[in-house]
Amino acid sequence: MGGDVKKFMYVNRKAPYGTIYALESLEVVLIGAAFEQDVSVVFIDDGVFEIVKGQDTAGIEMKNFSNTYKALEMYDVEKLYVSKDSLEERGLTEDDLIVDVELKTAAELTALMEEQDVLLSF
Amino acid sequence: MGGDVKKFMYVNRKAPYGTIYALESLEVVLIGAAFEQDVSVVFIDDGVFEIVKGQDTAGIEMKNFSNTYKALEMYDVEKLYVSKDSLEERGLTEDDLIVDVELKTAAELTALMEEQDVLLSF
Amino acid sequence: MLHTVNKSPFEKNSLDTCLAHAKEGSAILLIEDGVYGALNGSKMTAQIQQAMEKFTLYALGPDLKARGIADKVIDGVKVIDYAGFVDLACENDKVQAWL
Amino acid sequence: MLHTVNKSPFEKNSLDTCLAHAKEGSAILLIEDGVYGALNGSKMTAQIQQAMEKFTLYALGPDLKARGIADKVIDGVKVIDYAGFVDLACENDKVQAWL
Amino acid sequence: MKFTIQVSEGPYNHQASDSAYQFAKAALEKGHEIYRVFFYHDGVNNATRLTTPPQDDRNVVNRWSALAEEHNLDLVVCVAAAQRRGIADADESKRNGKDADNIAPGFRISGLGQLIEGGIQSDRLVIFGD
Amino acid sequence: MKFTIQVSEGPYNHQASDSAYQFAKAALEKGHEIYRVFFYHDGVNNATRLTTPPQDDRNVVNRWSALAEEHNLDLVVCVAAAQRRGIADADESKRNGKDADNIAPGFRISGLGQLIEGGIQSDRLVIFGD
Repeated sequence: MGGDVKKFMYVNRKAPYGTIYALESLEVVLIGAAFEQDVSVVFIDDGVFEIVKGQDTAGIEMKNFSNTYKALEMYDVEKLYVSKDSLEERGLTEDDLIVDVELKTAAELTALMEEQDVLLSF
Repeated sequence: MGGDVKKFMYVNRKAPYGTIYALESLEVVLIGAAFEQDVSVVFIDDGVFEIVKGQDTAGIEMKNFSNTYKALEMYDVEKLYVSKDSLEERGLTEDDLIVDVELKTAAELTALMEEQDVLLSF
Repeated sequence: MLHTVNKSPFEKNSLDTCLAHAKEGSAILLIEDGVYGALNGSKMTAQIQQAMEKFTLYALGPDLKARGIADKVIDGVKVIDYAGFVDLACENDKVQAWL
Repeated sequence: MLHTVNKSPFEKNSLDTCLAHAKEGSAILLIEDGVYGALNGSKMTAQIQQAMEKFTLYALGPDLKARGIADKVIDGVKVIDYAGFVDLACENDKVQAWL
Repeated sequence: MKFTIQVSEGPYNHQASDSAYQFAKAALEKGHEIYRVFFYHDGVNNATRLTTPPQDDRNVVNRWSALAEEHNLDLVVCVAAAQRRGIADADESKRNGKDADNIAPGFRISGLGQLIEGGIQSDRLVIFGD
Repeated sequence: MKFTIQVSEGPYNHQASDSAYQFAKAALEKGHEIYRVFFYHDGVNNATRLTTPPQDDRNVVNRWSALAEEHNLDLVVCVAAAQRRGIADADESKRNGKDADNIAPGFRISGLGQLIEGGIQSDRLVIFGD
């Protein structure tokens, strides 16, 4: 288990607003940041939609939480990974995203996941 | 709207046990039967798994409701349709099913749905 | 008949099954995560464009805007608001929800 | 690492994404509606059989039985009970749930 | 035109209840009638008065109660689905030997027949679910 | 071995809570330790004592309470998720100005930190959801 610091990875695979998983995942990441573990967040499948620019929720009267991803840096959550395949399949590029991320191939994501101690799925 | 009797169709697209929709759909069909409407039930996609023979839920400690489909006839719910495509994609045949059904092509299901007054989705 | 689809076509088979069972000429309305089906330039786009030869495709504007994709919609998809959704439900003789 | 998949591959993309991201040699356990992935003779079977060259496939027996497909499982899929699930979770260094 | 609306998912976890609410509001603004809103499956969880959502978010339950009050809506919670999930009014609570109830103002608990009746009496049934 | 189990869906609507329960029971029977069961998202709805499921079906809530009693399990309900969905104990009810609470025996309401701590302190985190 490797001493006091564990590697936590948050795996986000769901689109925002249709379900609450994206928002409640972000809430765990924010609380978890206080525990000084080695944290990374990955966006796969429809999870990449969570960090698309220009979200405006006024018309559905739900809380727009997309700007909170920009605040992750202040919480020292700096390892944000995006599945290159998932992004491309959706016709999106890094320019469409609200935060700086590292694009990763499936093989690279496999390696990253294998390094973790704890994987949280949303 | 065609007078006193309406055509109600229950559209079941979800597998049993993983979620409750199959069971709670069946509960509506049973209650609905008392209203003497023109009722039909259709199984599409994973909904065809609802009526697979030989279900035994002892190991998951959930209620096995599959025999209730056999009782539908007593409630005068006799129009049971199954998507031929959905059944074939799952490697199943009519012999695998717990009740007598009519297999329908997608085009036939389209025509049946168009005839309805009310469509309930599960 | 009006068909509604509220699931992302990247994640679930709801839109596929809707397209396979809707009658030619039907109105199909994408709502909630279903609006991702209206996204231009995705791996689904060609299939949607083909479907648009047979059906009229609508997408709910408030859901597109919430998801930041209102300016990325496939040409020809009609964007409507909740009032437009109500109008569609009235104009069509019934509504089928593909969940 | 142990991967669990609880969604029907006919309905959702969870198994696909799991197969794309699991490391060669990993254990993949199908539970709940995920056990439909172990169904023999379906349109998914060839893909699962191919995956079995790379991964060890398990399916939860109680979930197979509940769904009436315990005698329709692809050859080579290992059927286990909840105790076996616990053992797998112990033998592997971590568990990833593909929901 | 006369609508019955079915809500099949609980508040916050899915958008279904939000979409149903926006649809209902738009229909009422256009002068249509909402014959009934029927809460089924996890949708019954929209009917608890014990929610305390964050201040900066919408209050799904209160919004339904307010709309019902304003437009005299019939918000019906399926009794069988409610029993499974722990939604109870005073009568249900007493009948089932419980020491509390949690139903929100404007909602009433009744049978599945109310959904069928909604389908019969309305011009359109519109379903919001998962 | 020490497990933390996360339950992300409510009772009956999804099988997640059933699977988590069967897994927990099997782990305990094998002599493993359950460090914590954490209820998140709609999973908090497992913690209401107001459910009355049909007589011929399992009682998901009571089953968790009984397992907790028997094995001294720590069943933790996320406070933020619980507030959104209307799960409250006496303190939460008072703090939020409610007139009732609904928490079942054996469950306690606490923060998300309890999930992270579960991840840190346990050998394995096993998640059951939708």
